Amino acid sequence: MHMSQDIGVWVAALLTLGIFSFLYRDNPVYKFCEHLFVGVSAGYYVVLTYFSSIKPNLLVPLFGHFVEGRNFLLIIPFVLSLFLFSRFFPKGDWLSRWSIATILGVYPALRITGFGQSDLVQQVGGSILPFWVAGDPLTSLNNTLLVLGLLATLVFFFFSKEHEGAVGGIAKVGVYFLMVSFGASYGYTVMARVSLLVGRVMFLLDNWAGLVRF
Amino acid sequence: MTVLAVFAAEAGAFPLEAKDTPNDGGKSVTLTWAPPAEHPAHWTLVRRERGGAFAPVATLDGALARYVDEAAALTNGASYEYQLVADPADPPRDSEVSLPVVPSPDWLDSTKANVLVVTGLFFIVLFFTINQAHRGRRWTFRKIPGLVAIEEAIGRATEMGKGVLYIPGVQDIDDIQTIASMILLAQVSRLTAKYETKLSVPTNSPAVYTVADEVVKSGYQDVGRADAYQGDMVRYLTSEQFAYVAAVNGMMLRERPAANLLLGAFFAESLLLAETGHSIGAIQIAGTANVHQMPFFVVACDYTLIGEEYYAASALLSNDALLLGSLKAADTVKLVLIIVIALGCVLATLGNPSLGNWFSTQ
Amino acid sequence: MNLESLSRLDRRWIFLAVGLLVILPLAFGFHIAPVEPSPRSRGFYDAIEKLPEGSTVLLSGDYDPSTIAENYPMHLAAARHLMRRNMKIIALALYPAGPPLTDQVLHLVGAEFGKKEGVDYVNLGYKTGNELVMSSMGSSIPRTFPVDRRGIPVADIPVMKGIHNYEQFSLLVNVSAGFPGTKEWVQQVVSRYHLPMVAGVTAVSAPEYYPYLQTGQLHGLLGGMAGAAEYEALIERPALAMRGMDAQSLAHVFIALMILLGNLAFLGKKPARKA
Amino acid sequence: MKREIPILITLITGLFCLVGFFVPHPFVRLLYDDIQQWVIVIVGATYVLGVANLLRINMHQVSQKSPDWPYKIVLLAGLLGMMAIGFSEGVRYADDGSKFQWMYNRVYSPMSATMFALLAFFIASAAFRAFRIRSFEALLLAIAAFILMIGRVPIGNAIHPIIPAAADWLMEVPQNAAKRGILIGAALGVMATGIRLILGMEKTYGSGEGSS
Repeated sequence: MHMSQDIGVWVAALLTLGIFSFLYRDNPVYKFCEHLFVGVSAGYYVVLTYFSSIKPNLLVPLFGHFVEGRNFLLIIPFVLSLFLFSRFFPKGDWLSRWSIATILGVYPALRITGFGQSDLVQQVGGSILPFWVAGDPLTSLNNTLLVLGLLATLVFFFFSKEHEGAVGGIAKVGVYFLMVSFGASYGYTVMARVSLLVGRVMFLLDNWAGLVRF
Repeated sequence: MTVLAVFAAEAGAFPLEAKDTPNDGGKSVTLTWAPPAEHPAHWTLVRRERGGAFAPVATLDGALARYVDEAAALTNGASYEYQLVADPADPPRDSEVSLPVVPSPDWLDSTKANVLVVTGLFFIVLFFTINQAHRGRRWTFRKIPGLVAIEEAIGRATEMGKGVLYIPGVQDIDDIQTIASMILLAQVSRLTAKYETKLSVPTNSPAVYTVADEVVKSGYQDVGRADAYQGDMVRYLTSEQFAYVAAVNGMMLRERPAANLLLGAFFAESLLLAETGHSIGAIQIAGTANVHQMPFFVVACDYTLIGEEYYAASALLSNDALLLGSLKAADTVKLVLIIVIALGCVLATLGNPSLGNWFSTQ
Repeated sequence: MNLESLSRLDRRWIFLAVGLLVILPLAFGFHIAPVEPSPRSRGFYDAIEKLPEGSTVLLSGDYDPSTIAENYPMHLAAARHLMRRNMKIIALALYPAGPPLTDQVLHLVGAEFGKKEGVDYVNLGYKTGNELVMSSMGSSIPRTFPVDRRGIPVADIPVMKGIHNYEQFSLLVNVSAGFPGTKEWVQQVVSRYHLPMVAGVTAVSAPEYYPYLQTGQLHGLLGGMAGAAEYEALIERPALAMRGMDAQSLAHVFIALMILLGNLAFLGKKPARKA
Repeated sequence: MKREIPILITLITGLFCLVGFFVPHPFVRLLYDDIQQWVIVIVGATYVLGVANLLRINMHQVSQKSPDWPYKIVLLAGLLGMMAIGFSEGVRYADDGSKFQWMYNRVYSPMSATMFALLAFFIASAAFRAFRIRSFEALLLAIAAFILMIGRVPIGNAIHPIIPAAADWLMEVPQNAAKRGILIGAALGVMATGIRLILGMEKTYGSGEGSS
């Protein structure tokens, strides 16, 4: 057993244990770690954003290669980016709405076409399946269940009709399918959280305590 | 000898098909060919503008059968001819010269036609129903059990002389789930004002705090109980995720509310909040559109507004023409889709998959 | 101990049990059962296996250290599989804290297979904009990413020669922790530009991608650390994920038992209230 | 004017991006591509704005000696320290041996990875204390969860190969059907909200104070 000699590993291990101390209860060590984390990650974002977006996609083409291609048009995002900071001045914050307005136009448009194609049209296409596939009773059964489950779920999320009689019965089946899917999500979530713990324990046992090599 | 070489080239020549690349922005030609069985190591692709001389465009792997020429030098509307020249040149296996091709841009990407039709139809229905709703049209919608349960829970809190805790999720005010939560909060505050029940609303963002406080204040005014409104009903705790959870759990254990309403966008904190609420025996009603968190609410809460039910509940309470019109439009399209899928499946079973194919974009 | 008192158990005892169940198998390394690949992991493996050697692949590592335990092993295994088959890798990350992990994976595996940065692979790094970056790459990758993570202009990077947009890729391999990630790549790229895609995702998000599998929008899916372990088994290169599977198995059994016990304790306390 | 110009900007950028999906012609595409490039940069600027805001709020809290103010100093030190290291290293900040990467590997990364590892403990405790099977629906949920929890890890296969097979079937048929229903409903919701936003019909609920 060789405890690590590397100060960096010790820093990482102590911060890991500091966060785990929350399990006992909320305490000053945890609070210290949490605030340090928020601060460091915010500082990280600024540096990263400058070097990976603002410098190469705005400053260099705009001020270094102004006349190439359509680079001169980058004056528009340059001005809009400056406008964003107008909200630090009491009377100027209406300017920042112009910048926000460009964002508010682009993202909904991307989502309309993205969701429309892959989550609506494509999903409807994928659900149009034959109930009977010759020589393959299992696929036939699965196709039928998949389509019926989907239709029942859609009926559950149909709000224009009271859930009574036949509609109510179908909606109830829809709920059953939903519950199975939530159970699956539950199982997968358990798996995810346990994995993250396994990862941290591996770090502590291997890199820090030197007990095991993974 | 010369005669023989020419003859061999003629015999080995294979057709090269050049076409304007479909559904594109122009300046692009798609070339396809069937490479001869014994192809050379490389092809040199040459191109000439009609009447001009051939010049090399690219060196291609000998096994290729398709190439898209997108060179900046191409001009829309000009006419081009292509040829593949074998490299090494011996034995000669050059392709025929392609028929002339004219690259041009397209106005519509035909592979997206199904998306255009479905999206367009949905928006037409949407504008129609919103317009109807603006003119005062109101449709009947089904009861949402979780919504009925909220009133019962507040009633029970009143009987027990305990409070109601309202947690509006952990997203900022620009999130649509938080906005829906504010609509539900308006209704809840009117009820707690009417029943004279204590209401607590811990928030995790200053902006949500501002809006929530305004919503609660006007809720109390709406039912003529402005006097019962207190400034500390809505509080801003902290923006840090787990610190917020710890603080809210602390409130639950101290104040022991009879009803917990968890309505908004929740992430990993869902199970922590629902667990503590369950342990103090509160009636819990949850609503969120975050599918991952649904299971934790379903098992620990008395009622859960599932996904769209949550939005529908807020639309119904808001009496807002935009929201009601949108709800009706989504319902109408769902009904159409149910019919289309059922019909498509029947057709597919009978051996006609055309409806499914039309919807397919892969 | 009767059931009544069981229901009032301090939860920190449960915390302790979970901790021990994870630490002990890792510390003493006993072995419960071998890893059996599922059809979805096999789909992931096959999609890479059937590409011609030397194809160009887009590798997007959209995760950060918070899900490192699930995503890093699959990222590593995918890089090994791709480099073993001599693929050219164009890598990027749309999570701000992702690029250093991509660097780590590519440098580690690149050294194993003697691949050179810039010639055999490149890390384009991060770009703000989430799914907008994906959409913008469809028009022009060099315009969206004028330089790589080290600030080298892409025009000077050999592996980027001839890369204009998604046309030049044979496959998109996505390692994803959530937003932006697999769902957005499917929406903005797979459906629109018809680029074949496989994804390795956190277990939390895995169930919501099943509809994309059935439609062929995804060709394979690794779900969480278990998915990563299955993939490690397929490429016959056991690593972190396979070694975590015993602890994972025990914790799952424990949590299942907790659900059962909790309900027994509850039954003992009072009659069930109707939902 | 103050009101109309932002609505007009949203309308124009939104329509270009919407139409650009269906129309490849350069008449639309040139500006469509430009707008996307611009917004990538503007989004970057909003990140910087967010951090500037964080800085302002925390400095204010420190100067006011509000509760927990010593922790806010920790936060500020982390933020400013990280920025100082990154900008002083310049473009080499991303190199493997840089101080900036040391901070990432030894400070940022371990804490980020541990935050959510806490949930493994909480999920076990919630399983015991707040997973109530009190209806048929909850029973279905529990059964599916059990099959998945056991069937997705090697121990399931060791007990009997039918368990992982059942888990696969469950994922591919019933769970898939329900998830697709949710997916289609959510798509309609996103599309309706999206078009209302682009056309300026959406009430911006408290948007003034929303992002400040």
